[in-house]
Amino acid sequence: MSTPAEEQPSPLVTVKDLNTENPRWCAGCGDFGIIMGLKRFIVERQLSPAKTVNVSGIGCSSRAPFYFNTYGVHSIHGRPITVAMGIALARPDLNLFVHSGDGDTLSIGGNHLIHGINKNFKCVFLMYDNEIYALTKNQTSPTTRKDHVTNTQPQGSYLNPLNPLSVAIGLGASFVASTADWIPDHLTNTLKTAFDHPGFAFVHISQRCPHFDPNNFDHKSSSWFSFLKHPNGIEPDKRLADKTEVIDHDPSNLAKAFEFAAAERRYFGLFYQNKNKPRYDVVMHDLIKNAPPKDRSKILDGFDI
Amino acid sequence: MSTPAEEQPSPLVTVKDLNTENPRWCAGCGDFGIIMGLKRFIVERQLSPAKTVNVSGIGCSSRAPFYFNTYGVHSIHGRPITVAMGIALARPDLNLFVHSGDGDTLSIGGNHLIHGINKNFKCVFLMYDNEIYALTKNQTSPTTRKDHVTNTQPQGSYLNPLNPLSVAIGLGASFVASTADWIPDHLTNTLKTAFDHPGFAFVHISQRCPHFDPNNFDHKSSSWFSFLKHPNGIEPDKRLADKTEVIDHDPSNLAKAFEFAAAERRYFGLFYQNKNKPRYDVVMHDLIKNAPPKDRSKILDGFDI
Amino acid sequence: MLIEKRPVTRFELLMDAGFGAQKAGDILLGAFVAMGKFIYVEPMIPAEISPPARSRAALSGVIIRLAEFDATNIGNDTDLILASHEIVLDRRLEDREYNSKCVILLDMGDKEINPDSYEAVLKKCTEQGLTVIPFATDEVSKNTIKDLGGRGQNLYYLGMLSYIYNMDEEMVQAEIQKTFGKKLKPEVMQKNVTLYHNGYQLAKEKVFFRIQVDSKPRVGEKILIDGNSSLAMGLIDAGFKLFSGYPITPASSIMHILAKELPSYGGIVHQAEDEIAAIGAAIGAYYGGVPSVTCTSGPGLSLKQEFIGYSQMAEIPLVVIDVQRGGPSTGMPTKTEQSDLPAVVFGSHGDYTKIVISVSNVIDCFYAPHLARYLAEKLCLPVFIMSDFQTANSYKVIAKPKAVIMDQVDEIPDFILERFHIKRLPKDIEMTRTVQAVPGVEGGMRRVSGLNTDKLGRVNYGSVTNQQAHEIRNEKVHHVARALTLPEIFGPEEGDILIVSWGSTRGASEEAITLCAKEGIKAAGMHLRVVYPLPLMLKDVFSKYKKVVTIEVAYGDDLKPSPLAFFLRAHTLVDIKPLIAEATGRPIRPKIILKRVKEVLSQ
Amino acid sequence: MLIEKRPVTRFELLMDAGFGAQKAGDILLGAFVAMGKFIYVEPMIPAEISPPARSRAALSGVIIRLAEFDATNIGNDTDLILASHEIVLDRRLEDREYNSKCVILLDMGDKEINPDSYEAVLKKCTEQGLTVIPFATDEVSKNTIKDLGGRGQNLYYLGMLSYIYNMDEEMVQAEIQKTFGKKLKPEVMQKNVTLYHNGYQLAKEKVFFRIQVDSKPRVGEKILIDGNSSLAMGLIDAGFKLFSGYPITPASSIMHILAKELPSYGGIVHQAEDEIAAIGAAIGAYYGGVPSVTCTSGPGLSLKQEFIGYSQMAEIPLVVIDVQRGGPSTGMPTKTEQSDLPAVVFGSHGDYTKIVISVSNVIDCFYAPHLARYLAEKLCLPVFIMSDFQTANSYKVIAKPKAVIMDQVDEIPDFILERFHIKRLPKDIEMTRTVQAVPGVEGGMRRVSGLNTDKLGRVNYGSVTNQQAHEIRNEKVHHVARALTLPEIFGPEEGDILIVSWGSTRGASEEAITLCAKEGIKAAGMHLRVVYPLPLMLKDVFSKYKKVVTIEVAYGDDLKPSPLAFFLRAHTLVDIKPLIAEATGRPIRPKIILKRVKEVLSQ
Ligand SMILES: Cc1ncc(C[n+]2csc(CCOP(=O)(O)OP(=O)(O)O)c2C)c(N)n1
Ligand SMILES: Cc1ncc(C[n+]2csc(CCOP(=O)(O)OP(=O)(O)O)c2C)c(N)n1
Ligand code: SF4
Ligand code: SF4
Ligand SMILES: [Mg+2]
Ligand SMILES: [Mg+2]
Repeated sequence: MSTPAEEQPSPLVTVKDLNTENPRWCAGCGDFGIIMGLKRFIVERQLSPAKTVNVSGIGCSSRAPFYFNTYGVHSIHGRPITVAMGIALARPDLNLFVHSGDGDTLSIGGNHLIHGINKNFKCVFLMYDNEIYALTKNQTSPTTRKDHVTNTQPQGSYLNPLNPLSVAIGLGASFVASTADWIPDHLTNTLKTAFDHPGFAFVHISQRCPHFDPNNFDHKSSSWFSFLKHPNGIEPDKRLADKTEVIDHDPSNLAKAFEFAAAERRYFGLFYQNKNKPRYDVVMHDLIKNAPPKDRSKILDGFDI
Repeated sequence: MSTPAEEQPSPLVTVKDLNTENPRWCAGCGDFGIIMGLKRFIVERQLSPAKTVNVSGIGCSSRAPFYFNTYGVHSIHGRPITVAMGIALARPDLNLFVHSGDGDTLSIGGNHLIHGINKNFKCVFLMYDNEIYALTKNQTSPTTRKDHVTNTQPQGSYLNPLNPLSVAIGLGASFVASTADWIPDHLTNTLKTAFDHPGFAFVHISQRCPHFDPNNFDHKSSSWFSFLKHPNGIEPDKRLADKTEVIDHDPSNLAKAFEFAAAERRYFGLFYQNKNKPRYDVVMHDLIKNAPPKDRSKILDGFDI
Repeated sequence: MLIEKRPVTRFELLMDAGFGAQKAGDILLGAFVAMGKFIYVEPMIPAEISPPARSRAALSGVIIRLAEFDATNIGNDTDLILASHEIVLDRRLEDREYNSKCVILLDMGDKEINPDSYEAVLKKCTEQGLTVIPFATDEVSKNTIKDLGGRGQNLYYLGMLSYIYNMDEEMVQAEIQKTFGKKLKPEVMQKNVTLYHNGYQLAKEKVFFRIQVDSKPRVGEKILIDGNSSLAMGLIDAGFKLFSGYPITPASSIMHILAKELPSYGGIVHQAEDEIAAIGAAIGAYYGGVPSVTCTSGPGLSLKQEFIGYSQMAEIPLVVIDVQRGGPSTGMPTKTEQSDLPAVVFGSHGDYTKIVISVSNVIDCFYAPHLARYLAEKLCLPVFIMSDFQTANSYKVIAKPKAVIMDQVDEIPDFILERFHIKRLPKDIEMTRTVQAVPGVEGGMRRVSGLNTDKLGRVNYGSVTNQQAHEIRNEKVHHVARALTLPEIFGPEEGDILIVSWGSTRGASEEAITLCAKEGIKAAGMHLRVVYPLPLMLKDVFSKYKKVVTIEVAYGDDLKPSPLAFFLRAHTLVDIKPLIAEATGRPIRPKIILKRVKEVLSQ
Repeated sequence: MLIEKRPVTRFELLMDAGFGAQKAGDILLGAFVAMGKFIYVEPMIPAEISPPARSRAALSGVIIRLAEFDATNIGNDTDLILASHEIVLDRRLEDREYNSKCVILLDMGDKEINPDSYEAVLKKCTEQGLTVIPFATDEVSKNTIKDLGGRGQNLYYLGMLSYIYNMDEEMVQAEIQKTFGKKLKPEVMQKNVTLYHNGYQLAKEKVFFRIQVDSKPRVGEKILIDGNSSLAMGLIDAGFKLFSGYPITPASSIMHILAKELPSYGGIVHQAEDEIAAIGAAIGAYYGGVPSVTCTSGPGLSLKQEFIGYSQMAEIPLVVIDVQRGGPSTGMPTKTEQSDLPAVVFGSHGDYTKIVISVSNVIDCFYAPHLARYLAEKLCLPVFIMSDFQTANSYKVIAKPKAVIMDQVDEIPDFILERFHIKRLPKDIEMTRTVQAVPGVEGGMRRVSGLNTDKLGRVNYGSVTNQQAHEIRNEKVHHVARALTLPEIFGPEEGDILIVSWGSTRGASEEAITLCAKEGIKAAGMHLRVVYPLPLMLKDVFSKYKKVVTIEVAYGDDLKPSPLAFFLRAHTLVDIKPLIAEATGRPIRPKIILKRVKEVLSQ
């Protein structure tokens, strides 16, 4: 097992450097926009690809790590947060992005979301929310809108969907933002703010799945959503800034954040941020710093009789 | 596999009828108070023991079903909600109580809590919160208070605990109440209100574990908590009503409920209730009612060529 | 003009995903069936929804085996391939399932922009001695396809194939009508029909041979069905009232069918939040007395293991379906394999009991649920039904199986028991706990647990009680072992070699035995339907053959026997090695079995 | 006065949970060790925290085996039992581990209120021919105990035992001081010492015999350690830097120890939200290049299966510890068993690769982590360390093992490889993917997956690639099979019977072989430390014995071989049956092995 060599100054990173193969997504899939947004951010910030790890679960969206020429772990369904947790503890020097679909995050992976949020370890968590199980061919996910017909709920999805934003806030998330695959500037800005957040940055991304649900997300109109705006928040998307409602919201206001999150209307922007929530990864490394070092050659001395 | 006989009129049920063996709990354990509270309710309401099922996971608290002379499923760690879900779908005629510790509910069982709450199937969910893993001998649970020393976090528990009440509200629970093992009237009244709720009734119960954490929950004083009160809520405990702060709170007010839940101070009472949230169990049975009945003898006719 | 008549012919249509290859196949087979033919169809499905066109990953298609007799498997080698471009062709050639005389119709439409790539693939074909007939869609049709937003090429290919297979144009057009019927606007429909016709004409010009397919009247009431549909309908017929699952390929379609059908039969399909929740709900429902089933594939099987052990400890009946796919881990979700057997038999921790049934064809699929429910309720333990990608997705025409309409398990008809080579179980079977009532029964109140308990259901950690409970549980499985009769045997009762199979390899084995017989080889086949426990007479039967081998779509090598071989070795102490043990994602072919038999016998 | 001197003696102190039986045992053994004795101690732990006093479930106690030689197991039958009341005694008698000459000291304190119950148990004792010495705590001491809030009875019993075992009062008092030292207020301490003294006096009056225990000086640097502590410290010594677990009995104490120790050695203990999260984090950390381990018992093992298969598919090294307990399902959490072997070898779906090491004593526990890490990193697959309740919780005095301070796996010393009977692996081992760098390495960027991939790590569903990847993965395991040398053998190299063991039964087997030799029986033992894969020479070795059998704390019967027997049968085709295969929750005893050997040889 080789350990990392000393960091070498790498040449300037371009989007092209970050590309690998042609993604195996349908034409028009929102996933393209999301990975492009992240690539743009990596290039903008000149993150070292060798020090970047993309972790994912299983799903159309979870193929994302294959399409970044960085390190990557395409793990198992619903469990990317657990793997990311281990990486965060083992290698605090790395840039950590977690990619997960709505099924991956909120159905099978719900428990790890709870504890990733609570442990608040440093990573950017991208929830690709196409409101459907796509890779397994069109089943109801926890975020599928009521009455939408799917293969498992052919009479129209039976329940009101879970709201990922109010769930995250209820769980005590330190960073909750929302954006969409088709507003590239806002997406990249959101990732930027998320990356700078000291802790678990929950980024919800509305994602189009033209293959199974072409009518979801009217990306040509912006009447159905508003941007949340604040000096400590995320700028409304430039292209849409004048056409779209913009609302002032202070992301330190938890109660207000919960209200926006729980509302019927969609908001894009920064709902909530608390930079002071303790970080488990930091706590664990502090424990090491504060523990009296012991001599490995005397390891069994404590059992002497 | 024998199927249930026609319901027969049973004689009056007493607490004694409900007893089985001597519980294998430590003297002074709060679990005694909780099962007594539930037995009192069963007797008060004269629920048929043969039509009552207690379901649990694993933990000291999860032994509860053994101590009720009703039907019971002592299942596996973290999964009682899944079993209860099946019972609710299969047998809507039964009275369903789910017993689960803080580790069982919020650590390993977190995902099922999310979906139990979202599916909103009818049951009373009792979360026995002793803020510790007791049965496995004193490890930090998601609700263990920060800095409390345990076997797994011997330097004092590292993080702020998860708050079960704001988590439940964030998840969109239709019923969220809180009580404690040592206020029997309030406990029984809470269970009564919960039982009458049409959906998943999340009842959080502060529970003493004198064996591992004798100093938690100062049950002799009531200065550290308040009762929430409302005509549609739960009466403050009679014994403590005058000694304890009582606050008016309308359980239909979600924003306020979230504020009380997220506060530092503890509140006992009904935080939130919404009787109109759709119930998955009802939806599923309606599907059957509304489906055109088909002839079993022609089952393969759809494949004719 | 060459008109060939072959007793068995197999052909393939290969296209990019999302362009309707399987749809074209369905129309074609509808027509063949109308002509009284036997067919066996295997779809090829990519593991992604629409991988980029012209990539190897995009291969999507259909293999159709056409036969004069009731074909039990997808057969040997392909005689004809129609490929929409060189990359899907190249990808498929990798599997080496073509006949030396195989004819390839290759659409050259993309050649202009990819001359080198075409060149390379054509060279490969020549090297392999394959006949390539290059063709190009005519310009008019190309424009029509453009008009249709890129759709319709499949109808064109369909036209070509129906010329080659000498089919009646009218009849195929009727099938097209039947398939698209109300879904398409009349003008779109017309365009599709024109494309079909143009394809037919093109083939007429380009292809130098036709294959003679006689038409004869169909006999009896027939259905066309795939394994998963058959299993789904079998579950309803067997009286299951709750299906609890979580989507996963290739198990999902069972849930899709039942989601539509089950409410009409008074049942519920529960899509749980994950596989653990799915099995938990099935257990809860069965504890409530309602016949319940959970269904999954590899990764989900692993997640269910804790609850599987629980159900047998708590003595709650349970049926678990595992539709196997390529493993390990995420593996190859849309490929076939038979490697889950060890995990099904041994996957939950500790010494736990279970029964394992396998299905080898669509009829097994229909009746396995009845047996599974019978055993689960009689023994109060988990019963597995093991299928695999191949059985689940392949479809064929069969005489319509008889509905049983089972309500109580004791109603299970003898013909089902016989099909699975098992006798009825003794009436009373001892349980670890005396009382076994269902909620609602007055006086039957009981608590179940995964902890060891005494006969009265009280938690107990005594050495004697624990050992006794183990004995009682294991004795349940032994009841089944003793009830198992001689498994199905093809061929002679003694001979040079016995080929043991289970699951989807049955058809290939049976056909291979016929091939062997034709060549005078004394080979027999034994097909196991109940794979755990194993019947008690196996060692005796094996002793009648000089060699005993297995065929498995699972990995095995000299140091590690493949799963079935491993189990049979421990059970019989006979030196059983796999004849074929390969995890290629592809079904085993009769002719390869024949070849390996010859090799092994000449050693 | 009868003074007995016995080479081996075993005694038990039985009390209600929560009253300090194990603490008393610890003090006693401290004193024995100071006297230069060898001891082997097994605590008895209820599965609940404090079940009601005077219930069978409340039994909590300690078994101490005292020997002049280095005892390798808890031995045969108990010679003396001191029980605080009749119910714990009765519960324990159920296990039938007493000697026919066993003396029982029974506290009659509760008799007055439970005369019938006492009567019944005493009658049982008489029927079994056991000598009962009834006694009652003197009134003064009773009052002292009342003053101490019910505590202190254990010190009283300690006094009795130290009289019987002829120990120096002063010395024992020094041990009491050492144990409670600063924790108790001086006056409380004084009361405890008085209780001790009073117990000593009572025994002097009541007990008609003493057992002569000579004192001799201790030789060398010694430690007293249990299996879980040893494993924990071994993990640190082997260089593990991340421990990721979820509490479960009997694995938890490894996490407890490391939570205290690991930060001082630069490592982290991560308590995850569940077992799946625990293994996921270990995999993530090892992908990051940090040696990581996850640890669990039965139910947790089942939950980890999906990720276990993933780690070998993604070729991420991983070490998994399974401390077995009574199964299946929740089973008997505080009892010993060896039934997880099948689930460890076969539990994840599909054909997956793994290596399985077992530990038989505290020294194995200390060095197994080094071997596990070596194999995991060389082969990039999961390596299991299997322990069990008995090995985990029993403790003994041993010469202090040498610290290795392993940083890189190639530093693994030969003596560890030899201990586990394995040779060093070849330097280069083929992986399914060419690049295997750790994040941070420029130019080594790679994506890992549970999907099948080609050598460059690209997702691939081709038949050839998939089969090749299977071959490469399996070849890793075959490297180990070929590296395994002849396992440890006790006794003659050929003979009438060979007893094969693994894990915690080693000590009993070794001792049984000595017993057999004394009686002139040609019996030998073979102990397996690496249990998967199996070494290649086994069949040859087995052929040198007329019979080959196994001993296993696991269920087996005529129709179902116990796990090890099952694996050995498939591997060697030798008709191996278990000599002992019982899931009683109790360790196997040397003398029972001897008895069974005689029976089997006389058949
Ligand atoms: C344990 C397990 N269960 C089920 C599956 C099948 N599966 C693969 S992806 C997926 C859900 C995909 O939905 P989502 O996470 O929303 O991702 P999307 O495809 O929509 O991007 C499922 C159920 C699996 N791979 N593993
Ligand atoms: C899958 C699994 N993991 C771990 C355990 C061990 N275990 C038993 S109870 C328990 C936690 C108990 O804590 P809690 O749920 O709070 O219940 P309490 O004992 O405090 O009432 C754990 C971790 C188990 N039985 N099964
Ligand atoms: S199915 Fe939907 S989510 Fe998946 S690749 Fe296609 S468009 Fe994207
Ligand atoms: S350990 Fe705590 S929770 Fe468990 S029985 Fe004792 S007091 Fe109750
Ligand atoms: Mg999705
Ligand atoms: Mg608890």
